[in-house]
Amino acid sequence: IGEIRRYLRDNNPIRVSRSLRDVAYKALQVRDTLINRFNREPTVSEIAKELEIEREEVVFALDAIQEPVSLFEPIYH
Amino acid sequence: MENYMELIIPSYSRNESFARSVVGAFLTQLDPTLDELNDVKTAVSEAVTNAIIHGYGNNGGEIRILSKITNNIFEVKIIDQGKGIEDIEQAREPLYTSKPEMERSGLGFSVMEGFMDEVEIISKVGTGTQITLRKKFNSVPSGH
Amino acid sequence: MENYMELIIPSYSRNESFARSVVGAFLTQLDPTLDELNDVKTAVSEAVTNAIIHGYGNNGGEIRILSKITNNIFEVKIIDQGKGIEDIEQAREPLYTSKPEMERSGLGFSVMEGFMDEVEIISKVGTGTQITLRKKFNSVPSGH
Ligand SMILES: Nc1ncnc2c1ncn2[C@@H]1O[C@H](COP(=O)(O)OP(=O)(O)O)[C@@H](O)[C@H]1O
Ligand SMILES: Nc1ncnc2c1ncn2[C@@H]1O[C@H](COP(=O)(O)OP(=O)(O)O)[C@@H](O)[C@H]1O
Ligand SMILES: [Mg+2]
Ligand SMILES: [Mg+2]
Repeated sequence: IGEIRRYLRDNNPIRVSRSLRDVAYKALQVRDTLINRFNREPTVSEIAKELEIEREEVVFALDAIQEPVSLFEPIYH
Repeated sequence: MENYMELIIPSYSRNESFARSVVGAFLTQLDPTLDELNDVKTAVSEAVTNAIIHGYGNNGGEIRILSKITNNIFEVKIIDQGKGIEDIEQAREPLYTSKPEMERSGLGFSVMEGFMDEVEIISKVGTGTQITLRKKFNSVPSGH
Repeated sequence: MENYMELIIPSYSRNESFARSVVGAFLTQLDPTLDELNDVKTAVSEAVTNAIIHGYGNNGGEIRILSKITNNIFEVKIIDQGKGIEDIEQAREPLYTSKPEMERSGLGFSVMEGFMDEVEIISKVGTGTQITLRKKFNSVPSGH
Protein backbone atom coordinates (compact mmCIF):
# COMPACT_ATOMS: atom_id res chain seq x y z
CA ILE A 1 0.00 0.00 0.00
CA GLY A 2 2.88 2.33 0.79
CA GLU A 3 4.26 1.71 -2.69
CA ILE A 4 0.95 2.51 -4.31
CA ARG A 5 0.56 5.62 -2.23
CA ARG A 6 4.01 6.80 -3.24
CA TYR A 7 3.25 6.04 -6.88
CA LEU A 8 0.05 8.04 -6.73
CA ARG A 9 1.81 10.86 -4.98
CA ASP A 10 4.55 11.04 -7.57
CA ASN A 11 2.35 10.64 -10.59
CA ASN A 12 -0.95 12.16 -9.76
CA PRO A 13 -0.30 15.16 -7.60
CA ILE A 14 -3.56 17.06 -7.36
CA ARG A 15 -2.64 20.65 -6.72
CA VAL A 16 -4.43 22.47 -3.96
CA SER A 17 -5.35 25.33 -6.29
CA ARG A 18 -7.33 22.86 -8.43
CA SER A 19 -8.92 21.09 -5.51
CA LEU A 20 -9.99 24.35 -3.85
CA ARG A 21 -11.78 25.36 -7.03
CA ASP A 22 -13.56 22.01 -7.14
CA VAL A 23 -14.67 22.39 -3.53
CA ALA A 24 -15.86 25.94 -4.19
CA TYR A 25 -18.03 24.94 -7.15
CA LYS A 26 -19.47 22.05 -5.14
CA ALA A 27 -20.20 24.44 -2.26
CA LEU A 28 -22.15 26.71 -4.60
CA GLN A 29 -24.12 23.73 -5.95
CA VAL A 30 -24.87 22.55 -2.43
CA ARG A 31 -26.02 26.02 -1.53
CA ASP A 32 -28.63 25.89 -4.32
CA THR A 33 -29.75 22.44 -3.25
CA LEU A 34 -30.16 23.59 0.34
CA ILE A 35 -32.04 26.75 -0.64
CA ASN A 36 -34.59 24.49 -2.31
CA ARG A 37 -34.69 22.11 0.63
CA PHE A 38 -34.96 24.71 3.43
CA ASN A 39 -36.62 27.56 1.54
CA ARG A 40 -34.02 29.93 2.95
CA GLU A 41 -30.32 30.70 2.67
CA PRO A 42 -28.28 27.89 4.19
CA THR A 43 -25.54 28.78 6.66
CA VAL A 44 -21.87 28.05 6.12
CA SER A 45 -22.01 25.18 8.63
CA GLU A 46 -24.89 23.58 6.81
CA ILE A 47 -22.96 23.71 3.54
CA ALA A 48 -19.84 22.34 5.26
CA LYS A 49 -21.79 19.49 6.81
CA GLU A 50 -23.26 18.51 3.47
CA LEU A 51 -19.79 18.49 1.90
CA GLU A 52 -18.30 16.73 4.93
CA ILE A 53 -15.57 19.34 5.33
CA GLU A 54 -14.82 21.89 8.04
CA ARG A 55 -16.67 25.19 7.87
CA GLU A 56 -13.40 27.15 7.63
CA GLU A 57 -12.53 25.18 4.50
CA VAL A 58 -15.69 26.39 2.78
CA VAL A 59 -14.47 29.97 3.20
CA PHE A 60 -10.95 29.32 1.94
CA ALA A 61 -12.28 27.37 -1.04
CA LEU A 62 -14.76 30.07 -2.04
CA ASP A 63 -12.04 32.68 -1.82
CA ALA A 64 -9.94 30.65 -4.20
CA ILE A 65 -12.43 31.37 -6.99
CA GLN A 66 -12.74 35.04 -6.14
CA GLU A 67 -10.41 37.63 -7.55
CA PRO A 68 -8.41 39.28 -4.78
CA VAL A 69 -9.40 42.79 -5.74
CA SER A 70 -11.19 45.55 -3.96
CA LEU A 71 -14.81 45.89 -5.04
CA PHE A 72 -14.58 48.97 -7.19
CA GLU A 73 -11.12 48.57 -8.56
CA PRO A 74 -10.60 48.13 -12.26
CA ILE A 75 -10.09 44.42 -12.87
CA TYR A 76 -7.14 45.00 -15.16
CA HIS A 77 -3.83 46.09 -13.65
CA MET B 1 -19.79 32.75 23.00
CA GLU B 2 -16.49 34.55 23.40
CA ASN B 3 -13.44 34.22 21.21
CA TYR B 4 -10.78 36.36 19.61
CA MET B 5 -7.83 36.19 17.28
CA GLU B 6 -5.00 38.40 16.16
CA LEU B 7 -3.34 38.20 12.77
CA ILE B 8 -0.21 40.07 11.73
CA ILE B 9 0.89 40.18 8.09
CA PRO B 10 3.27 42.28 6.03
CA SER B 11 1.46 44.78 3.83
CA TYR B 12 1.83 42.95 0.52
CA SER B 13 -1.16 43.19 -1.76
CA ARG B 14 -1.19 39.40 -2.14
CA ASN B 15 -1.91 39.17 1.60
CA GLU B 16 -5.17 41.05 1.20
CA SER B 17 -7.11 37.98 0.11
CA PHE B 18 -5.43 35.88 2.79
CA ALA B 19 -6.45 38.35 5.51
CA ARG B 20 -9.99 38.49 4.20
CA SER B 21 -10.29 34.70 4.20
CA VAL B 22 -8.87 34.36 7.70
CA VAL B 23 -11.40 36.82 9.06
CA GLY B 24 -14.13 35.01 7.13
CA ALA B 25 -13.01 31.66 8.57
CA PHE B 26 -13.06 33.13 12.07
CA LEU B 27 -16.58 34.48 11.48
CA THR B 28 -17.90 31.01 10.62
CA GLN B 29 -18.26 30.41 14.37
CA LEU B 30 -21.34 32.63 14.21
CA ASP B 31 -22.62 30.43 11.40
CA PRO B 32 -23.40 33.16 8.85
CA THR B 33 -24.96 32.64 5.43
CA LEU B 34 -22.71 33.07 2.39
CA ASP B 35 -24.18 36.53 1.82
CA GLU B 36 -23.44 37.64 5.37
CA LEU B 37 -19.97 36.19 5.06
CA ASN B 38 -19.36 38.07 1.83
CA ASP B 39 -20.52 41.36 3.32
CA VAL B 40 -17.99 41.13 6.14
CA LYS B 41 -15.22 39.92 3.86
CA THR B 42 -15.85 42.75 1.42
CA ALA B 43 -15.70 45.34 4.20
CA VAL B 44 -12.49 43.82 5.59
CA SER B 45 -11.04 43.74 2.12
CA GLU B 46 -11.62 47.49 1.69
CA ALA B 47 -9.98 48.30 5.03
CA VAL B 48 -6.97 46.07 4.38
CA THR B 49 -6.55 47.45 0.86
CA ASN B 50 -6.60 50.97 2.33
CA ALA B 51 -3.90 50.05 4.85
CA ILE B 52 -1.73 48.65 2.05
CA ILE B 53 -2.28 51.38 -0.52
CA HIS B 54 -2.88 54.52 1.54
CA GLY B 55 -1.34 53.63 4.89
CA TYR B 56 1.93 52.23 3.67
CA GLY B 57 1.97 53.27 0.01
CA ASN B 58 5.06 51.73 -1.42
CA ASN B 59 6.76 51.42 1.95
CA GLY B 60 6.58 48.12 3.72
CA GLY B 61 4.91 47.76 7.09
CA GLU B 62 2.78 45.40 9.14
CA ILE B 63 -0.97 45.18 9.31
CA ARG B 64 -2.60 43.91 12.51
CA ILE B 65 -6.05 42.45 12.40
CA LEU B 66 -7.85 41.87 15.68
CA SER B 67 -11.14 40.10 15.62
CA LYS B 68 -13.46 39.41 18.50
CA ILE B 69 -16.75 37.62 18.98
CA THR B 70 -18.87 38.56 21.98
CA ASN B 71 -22.17 36.71 21.97
CA ASN B 72 -23.57 37.57 18.58
CA ILE B 73 -21.50 40.71 18.00
CA PHE B 74 -18.68 40.39 15.52
CA GLU B 75 -15.90 42.96 15.65
CA VAL B 76 -12.76 43.36 13.57
CA LYS B 77 -10.05 46.00 13.83
CA ILE B 78 -7.64 46.68 10.98
CA ILE B 79 -4.61 48.56 12.23
CA ASP B 80 -1.68 50.07 10.37
CA GLN B 81 1.21 52.24 11.45
CA GLY B 82 1.26 54.07 8.18
CA LYS B 83 0.85 57.69 7.24
CA GLY B 84 -2.54 58.31 8.85
CA ILE B 85 -5.57 60.27 7.66
CA GLU B 86 -5.50 64.06 7.73
CA ASP B 87 -9.22 64.73 7.52
CA ILE B 88 -11.35 61.81 8.66
CA GLU B 89 -14.70 63.45 7.76
CA GLN B 90 -13.49 64.04 4.23
CA ALA B 91 -12.12 60.49 3.95
CA ARG B 92 -15.56 59.11 4.86
CA GLU B 93 -17.27 61.06 2.09
CA PRO B 94 -18.47 58.90 -0.78
CA LEU B 95 -16.27 59.31 -3.86
CA TYR B 96 -13.51 61.14 -2.00
CA THR B 97 -10.10 59.71 -2.78
CA SER B 98 -6.64 61.13 -2.27
CA LYS B 99 -5.37 59.01 -5.16
CA PRO B 100 -7.57 59.79 -8.18
CA GLU B 101 -4.57 59.16 -10.42
CA MET B 102 -4.62 55.50 -9.34
CA GLU B 103 -8.24 55.10 -10.43
CA ARG B 104 -9.39 54.62 -6.86
CA SER B 105 -13.15 54.90 -6.54
CA GLY B 106 -13.31 56.68 -3.20
CA LEU B 107 -16.05 54.26 -2.15
CA GLY B 108 -14.13 52.11 0.35
CA PHE B 109 -15.61 53.67 3.48
CA SER B 110 -19.09 53.77 1.92
CA VAL B 111 -18.82 50.02 1.27
CA MET B 112 -17.71 49.39 4.86
CA GLU B 113 -20.61 51.45 6.15
CA GLY B 114 -23.07 49.75 3.86
CA PHE B 115 -22.03 46.25 4.83
CA MET B 116 -21.37 46.66 8.56
CA ASP B 117 -23.40 48.11 11.43
CA GLU B 118 -20.64 50.34 12.75
CA VAL B 119 -17.45 51.79 11.28
CA GLU B 120 -15.09 53.63 13.61
CA ILE B 121 -12.02 55.43 12.34
CA ILE B 122 -9.18 56.45 14.61
CA SER B 123 -6.20 57.95 12.85
CA LYS B 124 -3.25 60.22 13.48
CA VAL B 125 -1.00 61.62 10.79
CA GLY B 126 2.44 60.02 11.00
CA THR B 127 1.24 57.38 13.49
CA GLY B 128 -1.31 55.24 11.72
CA THR B 129 -4.91 54.24 11.37
CA GLN B 130 -7.25 51.92 13.21
CA ILE B 131 -10.54 50.94 11.61
CA THR B 132 -13.12 49.12 13.73
CA LEU B 133 -15.93 47.29 12.00
CA ARG B 134 -18.86 45.79 13.92
CA LYS B 135 -21.85 43.73 12.95
CA LYS B 136 -24.54 41.96 14.87
CA PHE B 137 -25.59 38.49 13.81
CA ASN B 138 -29.09 37.45 14.72
CA SER B 139 -29.39 34.49 12.47
CA VAL B 140 -30.29 31.42 14.44
CA PRO B 141 -30.37 28.62 11.93
CA SER B 142 -33.54 26.66 12.40
CA GLY B 143 -33.59 22.94 12.92
CA HIS B 144 -30.13 22.26 14.39
CA MET C 1 9.12 34.19 -2.55
CA GLU C 2 9.13 35.64 0.96
CA ASN C 3 6.19 36.04 3.24
CA TYR C 4 5.23 35.55 6.86
CA MET C 5 2.26 35.70 9.19
CA GLU C 6 1.60 35.60 12.90
CA LEU C 7 -1.61 34.32 14.43
CA ILE C 8 -2.55 34.54 18.09
CA ILE C 9 -5.51 32.63 19.50
CA PRO C 10 -6.73 31.65 22.95
CA SER C 11 -6.13 27.98 23.72
CA TYR C 12 -9.68 26.73 23.21
CA SER C 13 -9.96 23.35 21.59
CA ARG C 14 -12.43 24.77 19.06
CA ASN C 15 -9.63 27.01 17.76
CA GLU C 16 -7.56 24.01 16.71
CA SER C 17 -9.35 23.57 13.38
CA PHE C 18 -9.24 27.33 12.78
CA ALA C 19 -5.46 27.44 13.36
CA ARG C 20 -4.90 24.42 11.16
CA SER C 21 -6.89 25.83 8.26
CA VAL C 22 -5.24 29.27 8.52
CA VAL C 23 -1.79 27.68 8.29
CA GLY C 24 -3.07 25.56 5.40
CA ALA C 25 -4.35 28.64 3.60
CA PHE C 26 -1.03 30.40 4.12
CA LEU C 27 0.78 27.40 2.63
CA THR C 28 -1.34 27.45 -0.53
CA GLN C 29 0.97 30.20 -1.79
CA LEU C 30 3.43 27.42 -2.54
CA ASP C 31 0.66 25.58 -4.39
CA PRO C 32 1.35 22.24 -2.73
CA THR C 33 -0.36 19.01 -3.68
CA LEU C 34 -3.34 17.96 -1.58
CA ASP C 35 -1.21 15.32 0.13
CA GLU C 36 1.47 17.83 1.03
CA LEU C 37 -1.14 20.24 2.36
CA ASN C 38 -2.74 17.55 4.49
CA ASP C 39 0.62 16.46 5.86
CA VAL C 40 1.41 19.98 7.05
CA LYS C 41 -2.08 20.50 8.46
CA THR C 42 -1.91 17.23 10.37
CA ALA C 43 1.47 18.13 11.87
CA VAL C 44 0.24 21.60 12.86
CA SER C 45 -2.85 20.08 14.36
CA GLU C 46 -0.77 17.79 16.60
CA ALA C 47 1.39 20.67 17.82
CA VAL C 48 -1.59 22.95 18.50
CA THR C 49 -3.45 20.16 20.29
CA ASN C 50 -0.37 19.58 22.45
CA ALA C 51 -0.22 23.27 23.36
CA ILE C 52 -3.88 23.20 24.35
CA ILE C 53 -3.89 19.91 26.25
CA HIS C 54 -0.39 19.58 27.68
CA GLY C 55 0.86 23.17 27.65
CA TYR C 56 -2.17 24.82 29.20
CA GLY C 57 -4.16 21.87 30.49
CA ASN C 58 -7.32 23.35 31.84
CA ASN C 59 -5.81 26.78 32.33
CA GLY C 60 -6.37 29.36 29.65
CA GLY C 61 -3.51 30.88 27.71
CA GLU C 62 -2.52 32.13 24.29
CA ILE C 63 -1.03 30.18 21.43
CA ARG C 64 1.17 32.02 18.93
CA ILE C 65 1.65 30.60 15.49
CA LEU C 66 4.38 32.07 13.33
CA SER C 67 4.67 30.93 9.77
CA LYS C 68 7.27 31.90 7.22
CA ILE C 69 7.93 31.12 3.59
CA THR C 70 11.47 31.60 2.30
CA ASN C 71 11.76 30.51 -1.32
CA ASN C 72 10.47 26.95 -1.20
CA ILE C 73 11.02 26.39 2.53
CA PHE C 74 7.91 26.43 4.67
CA GLU C 75 8.31 26.97 8.39
CA VAL C 76 5.76 27.16 11.19
CA LYS C 77 6.34 27.73 14.89
CA ILE C 78 3.72 26.83 17.49
CA ILE C 79 4.46 28.61 20.75
CA ASP C 80 2.80 28.34 24.14
CA GLN C 81 3.65 29.77 27.54
CA GLY C 82 2.37 26.75 29.34
CA LYS C 83 3.97 24.27 31.68
CA GLY C 84 6.84 23.15 29.46
CA ILE C 85 8.37 19.71 28.84
CA GLU C 86 10.59 18.13 31.47
CA ASP C 87 12.35 15.55 29.31
CA ILE C 88 12.35 16.41 25.62
CA GLU C 89 14.01 13.17 24.50
CA GLN C 90 11.35 11.15 26.29
CA ALA C 91 8.55 13.30 24.87
CA ARG C 92 9.81 12.59 21.34
CA GLU C 93 9.67 8.83 21.88
CA PRO C 94 6.90 7.09 19.95
CA LEU C 95 4.06 6.05 22.27
CA TYR C 96 5.29 8.12 25.21
CA THR C 97 2.50 10.17 26.76
CA SER C 98 2.29 11.87 30.12
CA LYS C 99 -1.50 11.54 30.00
CA PRO C 100 -2.26 7.85 29.44
CA GLU C 101 -5.46 8.31 31.47
CA MET C 102 -6.75 10.63 28.72
CA GLU C 103 -6.21 7.96 26.09
CA ARG C 104 -3.57 10.00 24.33
CA SER C 105 -1.68 7.95 21.78
CA GLY C 106 1.76 9.38 22.43
CA LEU C 107 2.24 9.60 18.68
CA GLY C 108 2.01 13.36 18.20
CA PHE C 109 5.71 14.00 17.76
CA SER C 110 6.10 10.89 15.60
CA VAL C 111 3.40 12.22 13.29
CA MET C 112 5.11 15.63 13.12
CA GLU C 113 8.41 13.96 12.32
CA GLY C 114 6.85 11.69 9.74
CA PHE C 115 5.10 14.51 7.90
CA MET C 116 7.69 17.29 8.11
CA ASP C 117 11.40 17.49 7.24
CA GLU C 118 12.45 19.00 10.56
CA VAL C 119 10.90 19.16 14.03
CA GLU C 120 12.64 21.32 16.62
CA ILE C 121 11.52 21.38 20.23
CA ILE C 122 12.56 24.14 22.60
CA SER C 123 10.95 23.96 26.02
CA LYS C 124 11.48 25.09 29.57
CA VAL C 125 9.48 23.90 32.54
CA GLY C 126 7.30 26.73 33.83
CA THR C 127 8.06 28.92 30.81
CA GLY C 128 6.61 27.18 27.79
CA THR C 129 7.24 25.32 24.59
CA GLN C 130 8.17 26.29 21.04
CA ILE C 131 7.81 23.73 18.28
CA THR C 132 9.33 24.52 14.89
CA LEU C 133 8.21 22.52 11.88
CA ARG C 134 9.94 22.83 8.51
CA LYS C 135 9.32 21.37 5.12
CA LYS C 136 10.85 21.93 1.72
CA PHE C 137 8.60 22.13 -1.31
CA ASN C 138 10.20 21.24 -4.59
CA SER C 139 7.01 21.02 -6.51
CA VAL C 140 6.90 23.37 -9.44
CA PRO C 141 3.24 24.09 -10.13
CA SER C 142 2.38 23.04 -13.64
CA GLY C 143 0.39 25.14 -16.06
CA HIS C 144 -0.36 28.19 -13.95
N1 LIG D 1 -5.37 53.20 6.31
C1 LIG D 1 -5.33 54.43 5.75
N2 LIG D 1 -4.23 55.20 5.87
C2 LIG D 1 -4.18 56.44 5.32
N3 LIG D 1 -5.19 56.98 4.61
C3 LIG D 1 -6.31 56.27 4.46
C4 LIG D 1 -6.45 54.96 5.01
N4 LIG D 1 -7.69 54.50 4.69
C5 LIG D 1 -8.28 55.48 3.99
N5 LIG D 1 -7.48 56.53 3.83
C6 LIG D 1 -7.81 57.81 3.13
O1 LIG D 1 -9.22 57.85 2.96
C7 LIG D 1 -9.54 58.04 1.57
C8 LIG D 1 -10.86 57.37 1.25
O2 LIG D 1 -10.76 55.96 1.36
P1 LIG D 1 -11.74 55.06 0.49
O3 LIG D 1 -13.13 55.48 0.77
O4 LIG D 1 -11.40 53.63 0.75
O5 LIG D 1 -11.40 55.45 -1.03
P2 LIG D 1 -10.16 55.02 -1.94
O6 LIG D 1 -9.39 53.92 -1.26
O7 LIG D 1 -10.79 54.57 -3.23
O8 LIG D 1 -9.29 56.25 -2.10
C9 LIG D 1 -8.35 57.48 0.83
O9 LIG D 1 -8.23 58.04 -0.48
C10 LIG D 1 -7.21 57.89 1.74
O10 LIG D 1 -6.83 59.25 1.51
N1 LIG E 1 3.22 22.01 24.28
C1 LIG E 1 3.52 21.11 25.24
N2 LIG E 1 3.61 21.50 26.53
C2 LIG E 1 3.90 20.60 27.51
N3 LIG E 1 4.15 19.27 27.28
C3 LIG E 1 4.07 18.84 26.00
C4 LIG E 1 3.75 19.72 24.93
N4 LIG E 1 3.76 19.01 23.79
C5 LIG E 1 4.07 17.75 24.14
N5 LIG E 1 4.26 17.62 25.46
C6 LIG E 1 4.62 16.40 26.20
O1 LIG E 1 5.12 15.44 25.26
C7 LIG E 1 4.36 14.23 25.37
C8 LIG E 1 4.30 13.55 24.02
O2 LIG E 1 3.52 14.30 23.11
P1 LIG E 1 2.77 13.56 21.90
O3 LIG E 1 3.79 12.75 21.16
O4 LIG E 1 2.01 14.56 21.12
O5 LIG E 1 1.80 12.54 22.64
P2 LIG E 1 0.38 12.80 23.36
O6 LIG E 1 -0.09 14.19 23.04
O7 LIG E 1 -0.52 11.76 22.80
O8 LIG E 1 0.63 12.64 24.85
C9 LIG E 1 3.03 14.65 25.94
O9 LIG E 1 2.39 13.57 26.59
C10 LIG E 1 3.44 15.75 26.91
O10 LIG E 1 3.92 15.23 28.12
MG1 LIG F 1 -10.22 52.27 -0.38
MG1 LIG G 1 -0.07 15.05 21.18
